Amino acid sequence: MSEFLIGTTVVILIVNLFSLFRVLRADVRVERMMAVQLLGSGGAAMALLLGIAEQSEPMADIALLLVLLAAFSGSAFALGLPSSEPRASKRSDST
Amino acid sequence: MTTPFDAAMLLGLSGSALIGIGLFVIITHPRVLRKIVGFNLLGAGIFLVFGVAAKRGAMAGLAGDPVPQALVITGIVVAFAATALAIALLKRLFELTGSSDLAPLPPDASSRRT
Amino acid sequence: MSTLFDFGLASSLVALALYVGWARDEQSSIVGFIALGLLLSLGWTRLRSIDVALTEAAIGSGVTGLLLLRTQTSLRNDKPTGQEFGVLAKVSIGILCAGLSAAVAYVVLIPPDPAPTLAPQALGSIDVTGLGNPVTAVLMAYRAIDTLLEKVVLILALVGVWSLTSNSHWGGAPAVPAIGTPQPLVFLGRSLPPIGVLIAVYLLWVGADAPGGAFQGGAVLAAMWLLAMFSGLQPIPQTQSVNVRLLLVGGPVIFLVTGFLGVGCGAFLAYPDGFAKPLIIVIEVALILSIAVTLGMLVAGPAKRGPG
Amino acid sequence: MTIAADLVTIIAVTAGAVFFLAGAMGLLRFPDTLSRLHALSKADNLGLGLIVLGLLPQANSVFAGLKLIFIWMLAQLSAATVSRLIATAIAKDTGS
Repeated sequence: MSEFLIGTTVVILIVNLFSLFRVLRADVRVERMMAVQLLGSGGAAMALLLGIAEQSEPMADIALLLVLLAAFSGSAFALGLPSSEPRASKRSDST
Repeated sequence: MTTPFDAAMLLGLSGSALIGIGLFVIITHPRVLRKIVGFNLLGAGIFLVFGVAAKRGAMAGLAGDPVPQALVITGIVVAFAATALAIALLKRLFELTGSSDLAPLPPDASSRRT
Repeated sequence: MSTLFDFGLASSLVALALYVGWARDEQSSIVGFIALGLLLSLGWTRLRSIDVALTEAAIGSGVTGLLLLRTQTSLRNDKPTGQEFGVLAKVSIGILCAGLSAAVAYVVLIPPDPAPTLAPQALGSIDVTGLGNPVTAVLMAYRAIDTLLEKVVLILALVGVWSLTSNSHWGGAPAVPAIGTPQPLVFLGRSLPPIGVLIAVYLLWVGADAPGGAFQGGAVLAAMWLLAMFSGLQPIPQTQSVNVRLLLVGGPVIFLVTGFLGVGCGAFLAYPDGFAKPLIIVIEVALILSIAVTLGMLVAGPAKRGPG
Repeated sequence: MTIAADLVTIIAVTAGAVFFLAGAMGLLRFPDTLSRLHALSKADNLGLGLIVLGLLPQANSVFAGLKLIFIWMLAQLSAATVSRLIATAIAKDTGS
């Protein structure tokens, strides 16, 4: 069983790396933020699979944090996008 | 160390690669922000090598030597604090001079304030 | 099979690091760095250091990523004159760095036998502390002085950041780009923090016996606080606020007070017999709040508005 | 009983991995950013969901099982909102 789970983890890792490099080389800059989303869910899946395969319960906590922080970084990225920039700087000028 | 290629060795090798890449970026990249990112790469590499030492010190039923692990945890936090300070300095420099350049300022630039 | 996984992970770490160093624009480089942090966190689990993996995910990737992305936004109009090194200089620096990497790799490849370890010593007296997680025991008991000084370093860094405030803004609040926040972000700012706080408390709680602890929990707490602040749902506190300052020094002060009480039982930072675990938990609760506030204020930066 | 549980695990985990693969294919194949985003977030979430489903029979305790479900729900929440954030940003970027 654990061999099967680790094998699946390897598959997901390879698939994720392909997508990762596709997204990071994208022409549209916004698309690059998908990289973090990708590794959030893919990383969580890998952590969960490894955790069950190796009977290590705290691995689920890693998956939890990966998902949580992928969401966090996604919103951090959205905050710094050019479209929201002029409004933000207008505000700091007026104060 | 049952197989020649165990996790500790492979990740230790990528840790040492990260050290070299980080240092190269710090020295050569013209942008200060990228230098700060490079500093974080360098740090990550050093921490990984520490992690290898921790993994190899596994003994007495422990999965790893807890002392280097604890050191790395404090190290990550301190590296973050240093990054935050460096970034505050960089932003201040940018506010005062309108550029994040480390090149010496022309004499009139230091009197210009934003 | 797992060797294959380790190999894929290790090589993708190097590839991502190269991307981070050579990406054309800063934003891509930083996104690559955040992704690298997530992969690195998986790498730490392969080294059986779950505590470090949690810290790396929370601080190394999450909070540092936010800090770098914010900076990149505010430096957008920056045009460095870019005094690049010449090819020859770059090649020689490259050789130097490759040599350094090779030297470290040599050390990794040829480990001392038997590997040096302090694990038996760390385990030897863990029963006295009443803790089940050896890493927490090292952080809070055997090497408590390191942890205390690290908290002091964090506060010193914050003092450094705050000292860059311009005179007219001293004591005021750091600026946030809160206007024009997109609707989904407000939703995330509302729904994520309660979950995150729950996770932070859980990490602190299990930290005594399983991977987790004040640093990991504090970083998650800080991330959630920042999310609420940046989506405009929480006001950013003024740097002159007494509450903020009390929280900042609260952790180290309680740590120090327990330390000096320990002098009564033999040594600085010695915990009295039988009270080690409750004392450590009190310190950790104070630490988690103080770490969260310190990290949050470090990311928020110096005051950009006058006090009022 | 354990054989049945293992069978569920193998089927669901394999299906999850297939969905991850499908997401990557969509990412490589689809021409425009929005459909790529769609492919990625849908497939990854279904993939993670199926893997969670497959791992549930292997969980040691009720608490561990609940944590697995919680992780999946959190991933749903974050993927939905972050995809929307990215999509709005793309719409603004291209001016449509």
